[in-house]
Amino acid sequence: MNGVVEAAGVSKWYGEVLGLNAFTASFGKGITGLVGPNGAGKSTLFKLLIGQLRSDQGNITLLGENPWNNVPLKRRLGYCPEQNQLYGWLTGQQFVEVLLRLDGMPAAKAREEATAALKVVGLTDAAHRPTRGYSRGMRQRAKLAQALAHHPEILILDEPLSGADPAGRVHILRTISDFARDGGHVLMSTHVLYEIERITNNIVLIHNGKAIAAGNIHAIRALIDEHPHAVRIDTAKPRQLAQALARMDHVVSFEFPASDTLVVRTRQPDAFYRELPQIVSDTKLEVHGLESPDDSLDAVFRYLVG
Amino acid sequence: MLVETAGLTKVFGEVRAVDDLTVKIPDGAIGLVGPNGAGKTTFLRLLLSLVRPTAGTAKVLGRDIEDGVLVRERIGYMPEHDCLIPDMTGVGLVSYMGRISGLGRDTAMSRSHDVLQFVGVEEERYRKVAEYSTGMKQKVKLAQAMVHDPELYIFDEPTTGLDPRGRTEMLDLVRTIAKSPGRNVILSSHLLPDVETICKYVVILDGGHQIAAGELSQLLAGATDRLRIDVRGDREGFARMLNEGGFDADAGPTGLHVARKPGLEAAVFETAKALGAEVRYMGKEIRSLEELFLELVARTEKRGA
Amino acid sequence: MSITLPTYSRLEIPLLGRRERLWAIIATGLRQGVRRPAAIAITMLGAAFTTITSIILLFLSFLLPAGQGTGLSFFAVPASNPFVLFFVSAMAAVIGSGLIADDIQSMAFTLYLSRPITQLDYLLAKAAILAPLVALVTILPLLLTALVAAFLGLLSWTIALEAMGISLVIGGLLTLFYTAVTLFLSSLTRRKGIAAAGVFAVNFGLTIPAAILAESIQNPSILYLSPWNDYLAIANAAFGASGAGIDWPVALAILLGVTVLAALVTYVRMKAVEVITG
Amino acid sequence: MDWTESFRKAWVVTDLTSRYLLATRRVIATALLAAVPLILTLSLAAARVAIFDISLFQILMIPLFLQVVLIFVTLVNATALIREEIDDNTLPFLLTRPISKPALVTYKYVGYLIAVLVLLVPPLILAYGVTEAYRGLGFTTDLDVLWGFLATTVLGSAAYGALFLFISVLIRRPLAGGLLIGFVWESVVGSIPGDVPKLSVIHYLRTILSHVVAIGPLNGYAPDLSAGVAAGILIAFSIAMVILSAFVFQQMEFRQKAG
Repeated sequence: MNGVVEAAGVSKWYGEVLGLNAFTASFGKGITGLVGPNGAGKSTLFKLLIGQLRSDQGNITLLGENPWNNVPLKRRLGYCPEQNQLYGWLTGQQFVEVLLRLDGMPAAKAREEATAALKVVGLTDAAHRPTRGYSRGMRQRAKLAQALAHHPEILILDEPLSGADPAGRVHILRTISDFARDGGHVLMSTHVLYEIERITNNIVLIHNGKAIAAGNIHAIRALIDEHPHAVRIDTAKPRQLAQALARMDHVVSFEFPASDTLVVRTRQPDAFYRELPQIVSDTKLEVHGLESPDDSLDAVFRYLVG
Repeated sequence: MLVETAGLTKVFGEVRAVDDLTVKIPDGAIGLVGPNGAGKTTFLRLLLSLVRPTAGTAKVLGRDIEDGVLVRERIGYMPEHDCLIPDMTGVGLVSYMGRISGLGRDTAMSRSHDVLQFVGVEEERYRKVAEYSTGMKQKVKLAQAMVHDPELYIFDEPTTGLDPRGRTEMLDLVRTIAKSPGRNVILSSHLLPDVETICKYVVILDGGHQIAAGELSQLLAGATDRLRIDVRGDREGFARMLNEGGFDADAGPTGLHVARKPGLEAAVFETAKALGAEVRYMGKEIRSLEELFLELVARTEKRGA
Repeated sequence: MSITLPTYSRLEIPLLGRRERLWAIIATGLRQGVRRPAAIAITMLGAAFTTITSIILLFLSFLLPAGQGTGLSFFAVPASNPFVLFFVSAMAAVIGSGLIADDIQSMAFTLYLSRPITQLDYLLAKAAILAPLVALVTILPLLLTALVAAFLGLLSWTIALEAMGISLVIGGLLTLFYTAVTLFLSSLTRRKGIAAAGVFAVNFGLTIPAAILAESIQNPSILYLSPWNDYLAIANAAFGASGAGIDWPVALAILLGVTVLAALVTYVRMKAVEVITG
Repeated sequence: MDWTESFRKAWVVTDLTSRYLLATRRVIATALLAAVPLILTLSLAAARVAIFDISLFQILMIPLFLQVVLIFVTLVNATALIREEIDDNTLPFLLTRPISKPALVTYKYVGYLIAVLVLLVPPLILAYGVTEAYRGLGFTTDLDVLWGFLATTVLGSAAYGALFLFISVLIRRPLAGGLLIGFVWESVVGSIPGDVPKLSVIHYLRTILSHVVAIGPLNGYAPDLSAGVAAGILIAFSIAMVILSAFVFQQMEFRQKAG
């Protein structure tokens, strides 16, 4: 039981509509990004993990426990739903405070912890305004505040970045990384792929209710062998460089899109990057630009799901 | 001139959502960006004359916003939030909206099928909107904005909530519209890479004021004299060796930043070979709209706070 | 599924005027409103039930020897058919309560606002959706009864036509009242259920207690509180039948006053709905 | 789970619910409706109605208060407990807290009871006071009438509230269902001869009133049933409905909206 989340053959149907289909995965240490197209089953997985849905088949555990109607487990998790409706009549401070007192916390301590949580997410100045008037970005922060105020072991965040402006996203991402740095686990779904790459390389790719890939982005990228790794090199002498690089057996093909550009495709990117400095300095070929356009989550997503 | 405003102001209670805004926005694809609560949505509502300005005037496509009906005849608005009538079919809803914009019953029906085909809603158009996926709903929202072929499209966060594939499809559609002659687009979005790929001209709002505006290319002509390097391995050692080699290098959160000097590139690979480190990226310090945005917003926050 | 991007086609025809745009809302609203099974049932049942009971009343009053007046005043009886009150409330609750509330709940209101129409157009169109349906119960039965009476020779054509004229006026008044009140309640909340409950409260909450009260304290002036009793007073007066204890000018003033007030408040509230935040 | 903690949670949910029902804009409508008895008695007094006395008070209050005001106020408030939170998507915030679903339903029901009684009882007492004062009688002359109405209000709120709570947990459109049961079933069943009335709440309320009030329109309404037994039945019914609601809520799954 190493993973924070253990799922074995989990299926969930809403009538004929697919929720999850024999979903099997073990993940959750540190920050895990859950990515997949709309309707792939992300929200269904979250609802199973927080015990608001019951799996039709297979079993799923969070922190080693069965989440369905499991009251003590709720103390160890913080959930941030995707939709944006809050208790409009409560102010930000009251909203977090009331939910904290539902953890059994005395009023004074709850007020203190709520104020602290709101400070962490940067909502202090709007704390005393009713949430009815909050913008989408402020609602995201209020939801995050109520999720982490009781210092849970794991944060389950459904699209925490959607609707937040760039400054807001930076702030939310920093809050999440700090939480993980202090030993907490974070499971977050998102569509803003280039944002999540900033704080984690650990992803689970879900599609049609199945986990089709789980682990480090770059490791997964390397495994996609029918799309060998592309590396774009800006150099004055692309052809000579190609000859030099051809020595490596894992190099599959070369392309010369422009007179000063070489695109190399390799099956083993790590080996390629390890040997490249050696070759460039020995051949004294002038290389003034190096980029790997498809070593990203976006590319992984496109190749596996696109 | 697409939009001209003079001292445009809108106050809700004590919140000055739009504060004495005087802008001149040219035709074409315009990006409208700004932090939450910067006044973007209020500004768009003023242009659509859905709300009366507290002070100041504005002209959209040469028409004064006082006469709301005339202005709205030539605008297609795609709201940010969910706004479709759940128990109507896709084609029914789009043709209905076309008729309310002044199309005849048959013209609206034929246009409805045209635009739904254009946005890629195939046979789902005959199902009720309540059963649509988020992506499909966004496409129908776009279709209802296109049905009466307006001159100005106002898109409020068109790609929010879409998965990467949906986002690419939506951006392709918006780009095609922006490119078609005589059609203007105001794209308001938090996802700045989207704005970068589509818009030529950008207006940045904050606190109801315009803090920057101009051609995207000029705004982003950042420092080309610095190089960014992604090193996997001993980063500090790498920076130290470069500095010893007479280069000015510092290790920042987003990788090494080194001032450009002749022979730098060769030195980089020499150092990598010496330390057995890997060079994963080497290229000019790309200034994205996001970096510019965060800089500007931080500067106004310092001034404002 | 790749996107095949046909060239973006242009539309070179002039837009139609606001009258056609309004008509689009009315026509589509009627089709959408009546498409729901509950709405069809209520409308059909209401129109049929009230018409049949009126015609039965017609026969009863003519077959009995000394029936209530054989002339115009006979029509006061079908006009005060209690089923009209029940079915008008049911239709207003089932069809009318969602007219604006649903648009606020689904935020489709923003789409209407972003089209080249004014908020007044929107409200007039919504009223024009509910009014004809309510008229099926408040006006149609009376007209049909008059026609049947004339064809069967129970009444002279002149009286029948006069009765139809009066029916149009008083039926129209009742229709306007319920349309305005229902739209007002529908614009108050995004929860259609509560608007429907409000319609029931206005009708049954006022009519039944006012009747009990007036009868138990023998003071008819309480009846002014109940819109249904106001309508009855006007109908009886219009058809020359014996009044129900309250004089019709005051009743008319109350009904018209509430109708205009409801319409005005709805319009002002709708204008104020500037900020619909997502 | 020690007692202080569970008491603290009970207090928070009850307080949150009653404050929502009493402190937000929705209270304008319900308070106005609950004040109908007071408005009525005041206008009768102002109009100097000659025969306005405690017996007229009862003649009016039984159909108007017990069969219209009580049902509306309990229905609108009871459906807000669970169904509105489901429709507003705010339930996940409560469900991810360490509090069991049955406890949540029970504490919300208690909050509802407090709110409804705060809305209904004061205007009722004042209306009674106005009636007595208008007649120049002391407040305590017809205390039995007051006790009768207070008892039926409390038991009625409990029973109707529990019933409407159960309906709102069971079906998606509880207001429609509640209106049907509250108005059509309760009034129709009440007037059918034989044992049928025993299936309606109003029957037991009338029984209690007929026993508690010395002289009133309902005297001798249901001789075979004592007030105590009727009250017992209503209390048992309320508890049963709350337990049923808690059980159904416990099994309910909350899928997210489509898309």
